[in-house]
Amino acid sequence: MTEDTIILEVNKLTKHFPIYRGFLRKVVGSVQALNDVSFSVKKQETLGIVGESGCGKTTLARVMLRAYEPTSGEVLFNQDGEMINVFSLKKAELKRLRRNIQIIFQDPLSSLNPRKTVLEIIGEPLLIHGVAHGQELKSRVCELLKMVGLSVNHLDRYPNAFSGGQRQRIAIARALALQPQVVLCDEPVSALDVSIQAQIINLLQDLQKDLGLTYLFISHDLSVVEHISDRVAVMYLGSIVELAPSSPLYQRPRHPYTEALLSATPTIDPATRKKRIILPGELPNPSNPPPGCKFHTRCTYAQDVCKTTVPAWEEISPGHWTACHRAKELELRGVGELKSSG
Amino acid sequence: MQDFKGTAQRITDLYNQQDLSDESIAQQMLQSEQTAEATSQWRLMWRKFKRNRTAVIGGVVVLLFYLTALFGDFVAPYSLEDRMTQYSYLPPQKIRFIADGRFQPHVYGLKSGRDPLTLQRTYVPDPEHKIPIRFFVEGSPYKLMGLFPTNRHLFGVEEGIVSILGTDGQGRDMFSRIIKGSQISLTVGLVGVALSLLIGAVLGVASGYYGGWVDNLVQRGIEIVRSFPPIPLWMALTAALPQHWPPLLTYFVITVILSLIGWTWLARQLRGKVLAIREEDFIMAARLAGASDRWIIFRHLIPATFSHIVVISTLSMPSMILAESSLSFLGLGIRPPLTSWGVLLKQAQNTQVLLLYPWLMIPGFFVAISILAFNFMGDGLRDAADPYTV
Amino acid sequence: MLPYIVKRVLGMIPSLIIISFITFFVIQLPPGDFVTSVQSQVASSGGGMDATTVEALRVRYGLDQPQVVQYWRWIKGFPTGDFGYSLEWSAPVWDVIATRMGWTLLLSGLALVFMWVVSIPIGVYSATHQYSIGDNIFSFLGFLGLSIPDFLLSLIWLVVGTLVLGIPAYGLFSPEMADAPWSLAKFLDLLKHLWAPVIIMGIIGTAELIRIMRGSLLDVLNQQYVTTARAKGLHEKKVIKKYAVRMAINPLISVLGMQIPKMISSSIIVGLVLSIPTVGPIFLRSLISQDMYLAGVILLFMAVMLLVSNLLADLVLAWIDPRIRYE
Amino acid sequence: MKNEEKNYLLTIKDLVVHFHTLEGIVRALEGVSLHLEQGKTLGLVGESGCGKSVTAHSILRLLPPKLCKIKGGEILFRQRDSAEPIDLAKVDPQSDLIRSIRGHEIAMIFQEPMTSLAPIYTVGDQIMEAIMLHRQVSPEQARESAMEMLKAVALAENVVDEYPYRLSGGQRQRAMTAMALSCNPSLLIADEPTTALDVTIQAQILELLMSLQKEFNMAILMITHNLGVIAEMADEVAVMYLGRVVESGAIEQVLGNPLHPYTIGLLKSLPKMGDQTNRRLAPIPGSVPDPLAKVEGCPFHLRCPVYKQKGCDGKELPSVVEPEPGHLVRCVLYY
Repeated sequence: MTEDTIILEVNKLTKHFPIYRGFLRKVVGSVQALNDVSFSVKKQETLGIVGESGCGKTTLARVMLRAYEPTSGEVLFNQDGEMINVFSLKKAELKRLRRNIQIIFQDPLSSLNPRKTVLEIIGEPLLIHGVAHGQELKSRVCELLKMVGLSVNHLDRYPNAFSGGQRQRIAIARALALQPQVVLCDEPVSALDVSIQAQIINLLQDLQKDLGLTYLFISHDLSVVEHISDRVAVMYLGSIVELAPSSPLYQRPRHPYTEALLSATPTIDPATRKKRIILPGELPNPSNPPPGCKFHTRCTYAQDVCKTTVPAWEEISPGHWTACHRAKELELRGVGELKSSG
Repeated sequence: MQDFKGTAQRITDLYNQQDLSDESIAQQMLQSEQTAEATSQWRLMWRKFKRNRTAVIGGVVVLLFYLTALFGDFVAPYSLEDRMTQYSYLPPQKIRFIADGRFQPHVYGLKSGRDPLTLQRTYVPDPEHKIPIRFFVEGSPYKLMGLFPTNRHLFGVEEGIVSILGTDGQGRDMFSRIIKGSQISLTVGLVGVALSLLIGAVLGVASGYYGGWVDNLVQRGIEIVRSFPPIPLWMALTAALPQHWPPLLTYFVITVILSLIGWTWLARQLRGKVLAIREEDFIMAARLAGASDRWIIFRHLIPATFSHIVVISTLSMPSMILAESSLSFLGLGIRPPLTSWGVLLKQAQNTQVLLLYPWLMIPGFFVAISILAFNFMGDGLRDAADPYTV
Repeated sequence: MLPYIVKRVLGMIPSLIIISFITFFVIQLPPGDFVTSVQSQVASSGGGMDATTVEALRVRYGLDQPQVVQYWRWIKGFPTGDFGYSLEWSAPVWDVIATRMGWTLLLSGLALVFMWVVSIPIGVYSATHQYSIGDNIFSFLGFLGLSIPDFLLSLIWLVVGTLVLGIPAYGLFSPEMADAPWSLAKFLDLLKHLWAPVIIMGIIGTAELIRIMRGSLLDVLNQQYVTTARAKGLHEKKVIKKYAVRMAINPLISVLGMQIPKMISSSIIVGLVLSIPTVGPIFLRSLISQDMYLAGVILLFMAVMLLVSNLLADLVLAWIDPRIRYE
Repeated sequence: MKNEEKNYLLTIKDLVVHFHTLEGIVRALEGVSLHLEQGKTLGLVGESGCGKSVTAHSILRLLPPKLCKIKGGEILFRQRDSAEPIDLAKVDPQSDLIRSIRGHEIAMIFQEPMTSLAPIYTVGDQIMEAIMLHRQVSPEQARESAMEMLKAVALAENVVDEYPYRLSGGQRQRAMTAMALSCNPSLLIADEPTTALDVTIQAQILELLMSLQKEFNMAILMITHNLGVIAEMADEVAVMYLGRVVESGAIEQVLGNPLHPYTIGLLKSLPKMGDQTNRRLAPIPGSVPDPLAKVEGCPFHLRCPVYKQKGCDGKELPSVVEPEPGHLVRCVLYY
């Protein structure tokens, strides 16, 4: 279904936010939001990124779009067959790039300016890039509205006249206005009720099919990510700990954290109450992460080596990457097994 | 009871079959959802403001005050320097409306004499001598709004004196002077706020939007300015104005001094608002769509802060008016021959004079009413300014 | 807590230096100096001064020195309690202002107490009875209080007190008591004179505090932990007192730092109108006569008072709110 | 409604609650009926605005009295030492009676662990306060019990002297639970207790609640929008839509064999984890109507895929039927 050309490549991306203190704003430490994150996204696929709050997934999206400058690393984008580094672009080039990569935010309330009409909101990117104006702009916006399942009668309304789901549709229309190739979806359905969530997921899937979009889909909800993604990356404390096509990742995880996440996610199958793996403790402070494998403080399988040595990022089977010292020896349980053992 | 499982299966099938393509969803949504009418920010604000009755009253009073000030020469029966020495320290006259059984506003003529003990001049109204009040009478010439020369006044008398708020020691009509004084007192606030706004808005928005060292610098500056109590600092600064300066220059420099201190509050408030708005995702969305700083500031930030600027300016008017009148009251502000409410009040500073002629403090009530009106209006505006957070 | 205090106190030093610098600059702003103003006084009373006398005066007062030197001479005595010399009063500045400073602080302090004692109960009532008749009345009175300038209130009091009520509405003592030694009678006489200016000074602040208290309490009443306290089974009164009011009072303390300078400003005007020996009247006089050291010290004192009261407010906040204390 | 003789701990009958806002009347609850057995868990599930939280707050009478009026219905609660249940709907929300029940016999935990504890008092303070309010103990004993409770929720004993802001979200929810359980209530109302937490922490808290339920033999009213949480926790479940319960029954019945079109739609909207068929989701069309609008007939008919079949858009609310024992549904299709 997907072509195999790589459209987006992230190499050893690191972002540390300095912590300032005192009158002279001395740097006293840093929040290590992203550490050596590497992955690549193929054309027209959906790469899911899943993790708990504070794992750095939102920072990842924003650094990739160069909303913040990274501490180190690079993000390469395939622009007409040429891999260009997002961080070395000049202003004008960056503006051109922005037409190709767009974003959808979590909170449809905050992501739409309440003082602008739907026409102004969806038309804004077109105006910024001088693509269309006047009557042409209007007809472009109408097309976009139809595409996301809204009525063209809504053109002159303000965001406060819409429900959460409709607002998210407006946000999607804005993201698609410039006909991007890649859309970063930052928890696009987390703020919505279940029934609305399903509408938006279907919409995103249809749009992907029709327009040949590539998605980077960020969420904390494992079932949503599995549903929509071709491949899934699991993040913990600023690093990717496992990356694999979704089926093997959910059926046979190779990192203890993935196993624990799968186990902790409640499912609606009332026939089987599963045996949970309860992770002890909480997320360590990202400004002072533990040495060695960052997960060792909560890992039930941890050994001495985990406390001292950072595990290597290895391809454990074709397309299945993980960073765990014991990945080869552990028999971890996936979704199916978790259910039946209860 | 029929086969309930069959029914449930039928519903499930309907969900599955129904190819809920987006178009059909849109159709259904149009049927099932009531969407509110298109309402812009300003309409929402106005609707909310209207609901607050005291705020509307405050607004009307403010409007009235400014209109009166604008047409001051017309409304006032006498000019600023019309001295009627034979009527010095005349207490406020009572206006009577009915004469000889019909409506005819008039005042009584006055017989003056001297108190045998204190030797103060006294006035005795003479009920027999009715002086009718005429409207649109001719009086001292002036230029309406500084443009059209005329000598018509809203009301006046053809003989004697009409002085509804009394006169001062030189026989000048307090009412006329208060109205003329409002021109200064109310514009000091306006000019002062405008200047504060200019400084405060630029620095506040810059400080909030750019953050970092710009913010740091502005904040330190504000802290230093604010480490002085305002009134004493104003006093010290205005005391430094040379006595020989022309009054108009003094007036302008005083507004500058007032706004030099007033901007800090404005800047802080705006910075807070900008900081909050800057964090909204729609700003990030615009930036990631390729918008420049200029685009964001002019298309998003300023429109979003505009309503707050209106509110903050309204709410800082009272302190400007108060500061001017306090300073002039102390003799450090506006200097005669220019007249403001504070200048008029200066005569009341002398305890003995005040106790004998208490109506000299009436200008103070105008200060209070204008401040009250601004406060009411500003309060209503503040509640209405954020129509999106209920 | 102690490190926090030390840190804050040390942090004040640069501000103090900058403030003293600005004060000196502001005081120097008027064209001419004290000697010129003496000159013009002498001239207006028909006399004249020759150039050598003028020069001698300048040298005597150090007015011939460069500004930096004058600043240094002024500032260096401060740590030892030497605040310079009032040219107009021919006395050390400190002697001129000491008792007046005392009265100023007393009046301000009492006004502050008045504000808090009155505003907190009213604020609590208004918030817990939102939109009731009582709340509306208090809100209106609050607006009124906020809008009547202190000089107008003083004037009204002067007229009403003297002409209507027939009680002495000015000064601190009745004439016969002014020079009498301290006694119970004199103290009572003082109280009789004191309450009105205290209320006048406190009224704007009271109105402000009521509004702040009401708003803040309304905010807090919507907080989850208030519901938690109710769900525990606590009595509503206790919920309000222990959870709501206790939290809602924080913004009141933060404005405490702002209230004190306002009190001082107010004491200038009220002192002037009601003939009370606060620093106000001599501050005004020193400004007009360019008695620069006197004016400068008073201005500086007021600025320091502001700094100190902000510090105190912060300390109190840190003391009652653990979140600040441990930062 | 057959089992009315049964000794339910809590029975809610036809509860109607209206909110009087500036914009108009919000009909938050329009006849909610529930019952909960001693020691069991009832899950109350529905999308935002369906009235599940209002139901919970009504039981303890915590709704603002000026704004919210109980227009009708009963909330029958069986107190520990009395045979006859009392009707909490009729109790004065300021009375001593309701206060002796709050925190003592019915305790509650909330959604926002960050704000549900007062920031200026220590955790211990706030727990001890609850203990001393309902039990005749000295402060020392109360402190002892508080520390025991903290241990029971797997927090360190020294948390007793910590301020809430020093704890993480999960720890605060534990502390909150310790406080709620400190007087051994017979009913715990948990209002979205894990919504603000991450899944791994959510799993910890759910596990904790289940083990404490066994230990203390209390009933739990679990309010959540997360069907998964309900599936794991609850014995019984009631599905709410627009202020009415549309379907209720044992968890296996409702989730395994849903009857109401809304319940079916909800379940069809959820992606199922581990389901490799990659089916397309079948969402419920449209969205929840405006809270100020008055919907007549079946509340769901506006979004129902089978709607208008038997006049469910009429004036009358469909009545409740019981197709199988204990499984109640409010839909005309099952008449």
